[in-house]
Amino acid sequence: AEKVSLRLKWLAQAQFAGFYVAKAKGFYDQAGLDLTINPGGPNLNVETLVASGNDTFGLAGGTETVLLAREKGLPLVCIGVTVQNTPFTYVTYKDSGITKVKDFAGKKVATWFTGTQYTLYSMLASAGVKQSDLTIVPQSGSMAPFVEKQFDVAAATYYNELNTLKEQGLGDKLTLIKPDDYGVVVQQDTVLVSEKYRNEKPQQVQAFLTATIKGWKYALQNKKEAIDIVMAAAPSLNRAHQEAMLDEFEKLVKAGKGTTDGILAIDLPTVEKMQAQLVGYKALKAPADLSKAYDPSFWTQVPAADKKF
Amino acid sequence: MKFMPHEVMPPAASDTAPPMLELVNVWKRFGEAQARTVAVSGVNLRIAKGEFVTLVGPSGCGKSTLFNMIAGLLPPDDDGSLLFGGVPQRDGQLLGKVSFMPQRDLLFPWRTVLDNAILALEVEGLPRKEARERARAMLPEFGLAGFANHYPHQLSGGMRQRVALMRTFLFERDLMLLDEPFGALDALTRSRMQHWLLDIWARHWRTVLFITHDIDEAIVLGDRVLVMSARPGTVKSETVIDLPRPRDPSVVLTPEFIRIKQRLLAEIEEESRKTFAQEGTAS
Amino acid sequence: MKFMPHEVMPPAASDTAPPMLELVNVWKRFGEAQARTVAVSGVNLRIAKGEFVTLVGPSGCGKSTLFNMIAGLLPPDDDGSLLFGGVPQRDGQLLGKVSFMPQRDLLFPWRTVLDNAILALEVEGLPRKEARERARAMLPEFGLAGFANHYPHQLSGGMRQRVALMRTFLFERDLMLLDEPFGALDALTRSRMQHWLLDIWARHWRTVLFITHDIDEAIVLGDRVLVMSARPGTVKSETVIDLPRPRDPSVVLTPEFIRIKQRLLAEIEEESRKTFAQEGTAS
Amino acid sequence: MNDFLQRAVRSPALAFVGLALVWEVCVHAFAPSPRYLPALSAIAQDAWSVWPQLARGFGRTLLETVLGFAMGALFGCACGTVFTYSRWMERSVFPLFVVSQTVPVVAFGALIVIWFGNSLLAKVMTAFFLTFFPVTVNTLRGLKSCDPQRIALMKSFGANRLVMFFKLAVPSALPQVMVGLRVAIGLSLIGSVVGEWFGETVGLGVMLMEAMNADLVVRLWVVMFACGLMGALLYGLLAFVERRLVWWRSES
Amino acid sequence: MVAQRKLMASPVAPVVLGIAVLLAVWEGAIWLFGIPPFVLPSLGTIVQHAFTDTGRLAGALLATLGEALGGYALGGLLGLLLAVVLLLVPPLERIVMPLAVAVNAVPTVAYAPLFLIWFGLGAASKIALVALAVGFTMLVNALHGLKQADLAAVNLMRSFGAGPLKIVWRLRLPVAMPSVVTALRIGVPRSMIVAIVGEMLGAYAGLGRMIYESTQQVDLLSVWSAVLVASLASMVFYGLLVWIDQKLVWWR
Ligand SMILES: Nc1ncnc2c1ncn2[C@@H]1O[C@H](COP(=O)(O)OP(=O)(O)OP(=O)(O)O)[C@@H](O)[C@H]1O
Ligand SMILES: Nc1ncnc2c1ncn2[C@@H]1O[C@H](COP(=O)(O)OP(=O)(O)OP(=O)(O)O)[C@@H](O)[C@H]1O
Ligand SMILES: Cc1ncc(C[n+]2csc(CCO)c2C)c(N)n1
Ligand SMILES: [Mg+2]
Ligand SMILES: [Mg+2]
Repeated sequence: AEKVSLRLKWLAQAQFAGFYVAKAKGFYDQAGLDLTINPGGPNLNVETLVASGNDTFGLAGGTETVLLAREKGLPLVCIGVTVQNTPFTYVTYKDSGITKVKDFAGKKVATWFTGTQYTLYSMLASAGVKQSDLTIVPQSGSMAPFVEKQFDVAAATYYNELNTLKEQGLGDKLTLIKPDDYGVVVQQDTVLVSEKYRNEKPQQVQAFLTATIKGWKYALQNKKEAIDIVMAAAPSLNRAHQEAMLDEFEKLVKAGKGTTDGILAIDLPTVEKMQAQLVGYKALKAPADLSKAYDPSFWTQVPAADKKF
Repeated sequence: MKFMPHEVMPPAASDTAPPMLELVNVWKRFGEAQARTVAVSGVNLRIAKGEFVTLVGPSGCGKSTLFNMIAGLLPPDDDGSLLFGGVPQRDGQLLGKVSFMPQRDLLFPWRTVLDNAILALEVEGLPRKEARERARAMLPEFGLAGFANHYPHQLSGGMRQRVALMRTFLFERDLMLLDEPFGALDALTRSRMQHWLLDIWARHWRTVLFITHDIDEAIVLGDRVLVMSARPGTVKSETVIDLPRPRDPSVVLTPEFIRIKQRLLAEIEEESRKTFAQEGTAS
Repeated sequence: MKFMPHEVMPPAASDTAPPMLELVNVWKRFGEAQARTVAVSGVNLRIAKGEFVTLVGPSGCGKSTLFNMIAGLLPPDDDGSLLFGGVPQRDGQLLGKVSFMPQRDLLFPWRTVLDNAILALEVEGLPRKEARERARAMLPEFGLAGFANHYPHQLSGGMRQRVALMRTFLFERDLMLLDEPFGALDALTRSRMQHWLLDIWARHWRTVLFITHDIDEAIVLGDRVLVMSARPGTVKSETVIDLPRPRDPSVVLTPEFIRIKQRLLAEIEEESRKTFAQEGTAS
Repeated sequence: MNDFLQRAVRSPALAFVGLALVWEVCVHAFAPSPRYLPALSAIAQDAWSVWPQLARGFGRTLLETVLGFAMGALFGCACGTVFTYSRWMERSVFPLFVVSQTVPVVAFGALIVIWFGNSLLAKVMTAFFLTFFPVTVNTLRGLKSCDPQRIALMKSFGANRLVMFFKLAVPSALPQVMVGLRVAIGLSLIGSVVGEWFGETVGLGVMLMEAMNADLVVRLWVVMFACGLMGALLYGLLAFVERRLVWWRSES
Repeated sequence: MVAQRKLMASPVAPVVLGIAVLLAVWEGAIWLFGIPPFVLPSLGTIVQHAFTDTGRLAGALLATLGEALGGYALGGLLGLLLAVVLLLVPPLERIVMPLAVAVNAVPTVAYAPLFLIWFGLGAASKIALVALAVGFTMLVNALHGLKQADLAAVNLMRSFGAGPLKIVWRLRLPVAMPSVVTALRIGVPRSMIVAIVGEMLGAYAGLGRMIYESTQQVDLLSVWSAVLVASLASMVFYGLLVWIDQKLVWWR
C-alpha cells in the first residue's frame, strides 16, 4: 500500500468525521492507501505542509486561502470542497436591535482576519455600508468577548462557535446575519494536494478522493457511529458538542451542489465570484488561472453512487 | 597591680551601681552529638560602666563567639543570662546599642571607603551628606587621606581594617566591642589607633571590650585583662592592671609591666598548649 | 649585626651563584591620572637561595603588591624586570613555582578544612586519598585536630588562618611567600608555627620571604629584615641579622636584639608617619 | 505525635488546603460565572471524567519536558561555559541566542514539523528551545562572578584552566546555575505543551487546545492544574537536588 | 596587522561576524538544498518585503513593544517586590513559592483565554501575561540573590540596629544586583515573545496579530518580516540592558 498522510486544519473533531470514518471503515486501505491523519493546530499552516511535500493531502482553509496560496507560488491544487455554503454567520444579541447588515453602521463588529474579513467587506458593500461607518475589530478564537458583550456583532461558525453559544443558553437570544443571504458565499474546507503528487500519482489521488467521499457519505448516514469513531480518536472531547457539530456540518456539506451534484463538489462559478471580490479588495493582485488552482477531474470520476445520497 | 582569682569584682563603682554588663553562666554550643563544639562554657563576667577590659586567649577558644553573644547577634544557650544595666536581655535586644567591630572587616564591595565608613550613620538615619562630611574629616587621622573614593578591592589589608575601624568609631555607643581591631596594622599605625581609642574612651566615658593577641597591647590598654581558657572557653583569670594612666609606650619596659606580661603569657601558653594536646575530637 | 645601607648585597653565597630571585627597578602603579596610586616604586632586591628574608613596612606601603608580583599574579610595570635564578621571567611564568600565602585566607566555603588544606596537592595531581592522609597527619600540629570535617564558616579567625597556612605548607616549593601568616594567632600558637616554619626552612633549604607587622617576629625569624618605605613603596633599608641560630625566644631580651629592634621601629615609624602626613591625595 | 502535628500545621500543605477551601466556599457564596472562576469541585469532577486521557497526557508531556530540559540544560551549561572563556564567542553567538528567543515558535509550527516530523523529537526540540537560554545566561553569570582573588590563589598553585574550572569555577557558579535550571524547568514544560500543538494527538497541550477550541473553561482549569502540578513536582525535585549539591553557606 | 588586532578587539566586530555567519548559513542552505521560498524565504526577500510594508510593521512593533516593555517593567518590579516580601516573611515563602512555581508552569497560552476574559483584548491582557512571565524569573533570581548576602555582613548591619528593611536596602539588594540583572537579561526576549504569543491568541494590534493573520492567509513573507522586526527590536533592547548592566555592577 502507498503510504500517504492527510493534514487537517484543526484537531480531531466531528468537522473531519468523513476522514476518520473512511479510515476506520477501511475505505483507504481498500483503495490501496496507508493513510495517516495528522491533526492541525493554530499556526500549523496546512498549505505549507502540503506544498513542501511533508503531507500528501491537506484539508485546508476556504476559497480565499487556495487563491492566496496559489498567488504566493505554492504549487497546490484543490481537488474537492467540503463545505458548500458559507460555514459562518454574523451573530448579534436580539436586544442590540441589529437585524441586517445595514444596522452595522456605528457598531462594533468583530470578525476573524483570517480571510473572513473579505466576506464582511462584501456583505457591507452589497448593503451599501461603508467600512469606515463601523468599527471592525479582530476576533480571537474564543467567543468570550462576545459573551461579555465587548462587541455588538461577531462571527461564528455554525458548527462550532454557534453551538458553544447555544450551550451557554444564548441560543434564542441571538440574531443571525448570514453572508449567503447577501449573496456572499465562501466555500471552505478544501481538499488539497501538491501539483507534483497530482502529476506523478494520479491514481492515488483518485483513490484518496473516492475513499474520502465514501467516508463522508457513510458518516452522514451513520452519524452515531461516526461520532463514536471521532470520539475514539480524541476521547476527551465533549460528545454532545460533537454531535451538534456533525448535525450542523451535515447541512453545510449537503448544501448547494453538495446534494445536487454530490459530496465535495467544486462549484467553480462561486469560486470565480469570490475571486472577483478578492481582487476588488486588493487581497489578490490579479485573477488567477482557476483551471490550475482547481482540478475537478478526480471528483468527476468518483462514481455517482459514492457521492450522491 | 594585683592578681585576682576568678570571680573577684572589678574595682571602683562596681559595688554601688549595677554593672553595665553582666554575664551569668553563659554557654554556647555548636553542632550536634559527635560534631559538637562547645565554644563558650559557663562564663561569668561583670563589666562596669567606663571600664576598658581586654580579652586574650588561645586562638579558637571562643572569644569572637562571646562577643557575638554580647552584641546580640547570637543567642546564648538557655543555661545562663545576659544583663545590661541590671536588666536581663532577650534575643536581639542589644542590637543597635553596642558598637561592634567584627574580626573580618566585612566592607561592602560596592561602597567606597567613605560610604563604607558612614554605613552605621546611614542606618541611624543621618543624611548622607552630613555623614560623609564627618567621615571625610576623619580620613587623615586614619591614614586614609586621598582614598575616600577608592573601593575596598583597591585597598591593602591594613587599610581595610582601618576603614572598618572608622565605621565602628562613627557608630557612637556606650559599649564598644572590638575584635582584634589592630591585627593588620604596623606598630606606629597601631599605636596611633590605640591613642585614638583611649582618647574616645576617656573623653566620652565609653565602656570598651577589646580582643587582642598582643599581650603588650592588652596590658597597655586595659583596666583589666581577662584570660580565656582553651575550648570550651571560659574566663580563666582576670588581672587588674593598675599601672597609672596615661600610659607612655615606654611603660612596656618597666619591671612591673614585664612581670604581668610574663604571668599572662604563661597562662595563655598553658591554655594554648591544651588546644594542641586535644587529639582527635573537637571538644 | 651590621646595618647596611640599601643596595648592599646579602651575605654568603650571593657573590658566586646567581641569586634565586632578583628584582631590578620594579614598579607598580594602579589607576589613571588623578586616581593614580603608586604602590611599588623602583624596588631592587636580591634574594639568595636558602635565605629567610622578612619584610616590614607601614600599612598600605605596597608589601602585598610586591608579593603578588613575585608570585606571578600581577605583572610589574614595564620599567623593570624580575629574574628567577638569573633568568628574566615573563608574565605568569612563576605560577606554580612559588608557594604563596595571601593576606586573606581565601578558603573555599564548599570544602572542609581537610579538603581546603589539600587544594594545592590536588592541583598538582596527587590522589585525593593520599593527599588527605598527609594533611590529616598535620592537623594536630596546627591545633586543628578534630576539625578535619568542619567547613570554613564554622571556624574562628585564627583557625581559618591556620588552615590557609597548612594549605601553603603542603604546597612544597623552593620559594615561599608568606603575607602576614601569623597575624591572627595568639603568642604560643604563633611561636609554634614559627618553629614549624623554621624547621621546614632549615631541613628543606627553602627560601622564605615573609611579611609581618611584628618586629620581634621579623628579627627572630629573618636572616635579613627589609624595611619598606611609605607609599610609593620601595625598599628603604636592609638589616642583616647575625644573631646565632637556633634563636631561643629569650633572644628578644638580649641588648643586641633590642638595639636592632629600636632602630627598625624608628625607621618604620618614620615611614608610617609619612602615611599620615599625606593629606588630600593618594600618592 | 505532637511534633508531627506541629510540623503538619506549619507545613505549606495546610495552607493549600485552606486556600482550596476558601476558593470553594467563595465560589458557592458569590456564584461567579464559571467563565471567571469555576468551583474547585467542578474542576475535580471534570478531571475525574477524563482521567485516563489526563494520565496519558500527563505522562507524555512529562517525558517531553524532561528530555527537552535535559538537552537544554546540557547545551545551556556548555554554551555558558564557552561564552565565559571566549569573549569572542560570547559577542558573536550570544546576540543570535537573543534573536532566537524572540522567534515565536508557535508561528513556525509548519517548520518544526518539516524539520522534526510528527515525532516526540519535535516536542523535545521546542522544550529545548525555551530551556537553554536561561541556563546559558545563569551559567555565564555564575562563572564570571568567580572571586578574582581565589582565581589568583589557584593560579599561584599552578592550576591549569581545567583544574581551575572544576575545582573553583564550577562550585562557585553552581548556585547560580541551579537558579537558571529552576527557571528553565517551567519553560521546558511550556515548550513541550506548545510543541504538542503541532499535530500531536496525546498530551496536556492537546487537551489544552481542545478545551480552548470548544470553550470548555472547566477543562481549561483541569489542564492548568495538571501543568501546575507537573511544574511544581519537577521544580521540587530540582530544589531537592540543589540542596544536595549546594550545601555550603555563601561567603561573599 | 595592528588594524586587524584592533578589529578583533572591537566589541562590534564579533557581533557583525556572528550575524554574517547566520546569513551565510541561511542563504547557503536555501541554495544548497533548494529550499522553496514558502518553507524558508531568502533573507533578502524578507528585508525587501519589510521595506514595502514599513507602516504596518512599525505600528505593530510599537504596540508589541509597548506591551512587552510595560509587562517587563511591571513584572520585574512585582517580582522583586515579592522576593523581598518572601525574604522578610520566611513562612510565606514556603506557601507562596510552590504556588508561584505552579502558576509559572502553566503555559502562557493557557492563561491567554482567561486573561482575555479578565483584561480584555487590548494591551492590558498582554501586559499581564508578560508581567507574569518576567515576574517569576525575577522572583526566583532575586530571591536567590537576596539570600546570597554573607551572614556575617547581615549581622554587622544588625549590630548597627538596622531593621530587616534597611538590611535589604543597603546590603541585600546590592548583593542581589547581579542576579537581578540576570533575570532582566532573560526577561528581554521573553517579554517580547510572550507579548507576541499573547497577541496571536487575541489582540487589536501588534506583531503577534500580524503573524497569526498572515499565517492564516498564507502571507508567509509578512510572517517572516514581523519576526525579523521583533528580533531586531529585542536585540536593541538587550544591548541597552547589557550597557546598563556594565554601569550597574561598577565595583568589580
Ligand atoms: N557556626 C559555627 N558552627 C560550629 N562551630 C563554630 C561556629 N562558630 C564558631 N565555632 C567554633 O567555636 C569555637 C570558638 O570560635 P571563636 O570564633 O569564638 O574563636 P576565637 O576565640 O575568636 O578565636 P580566634 O582568636 O582564632 O579568632 C571554634 O572552635 C569554632 O570552630
Ligand atoms: N587593585 C588595586 N587598585 C588600586 N590600588 C591598589 C590596588 N591594589 C592595591 N592598591 C593600592 O596599593 C597600595 C599598596 O597596597 P598593598 O596591599 O600592597 O599594601 P600592604 O603593604 O600589603 O599593606 P598592609 O600591610 O596594610 O596589608 C595601597 O595604597 C592600595 O590602595
Ligand atoms: C474560517 C475560520 N476562521 C477563524 C475561526 C476561529 N478560530 C477557531 S480556532 C482559532 C484560532 C485560535 O487560536 C480561530 C481564530 C474559524 N473557526 N474559522
Ligand atoms: Mg575570633
Ligand atoms: Mg598587605
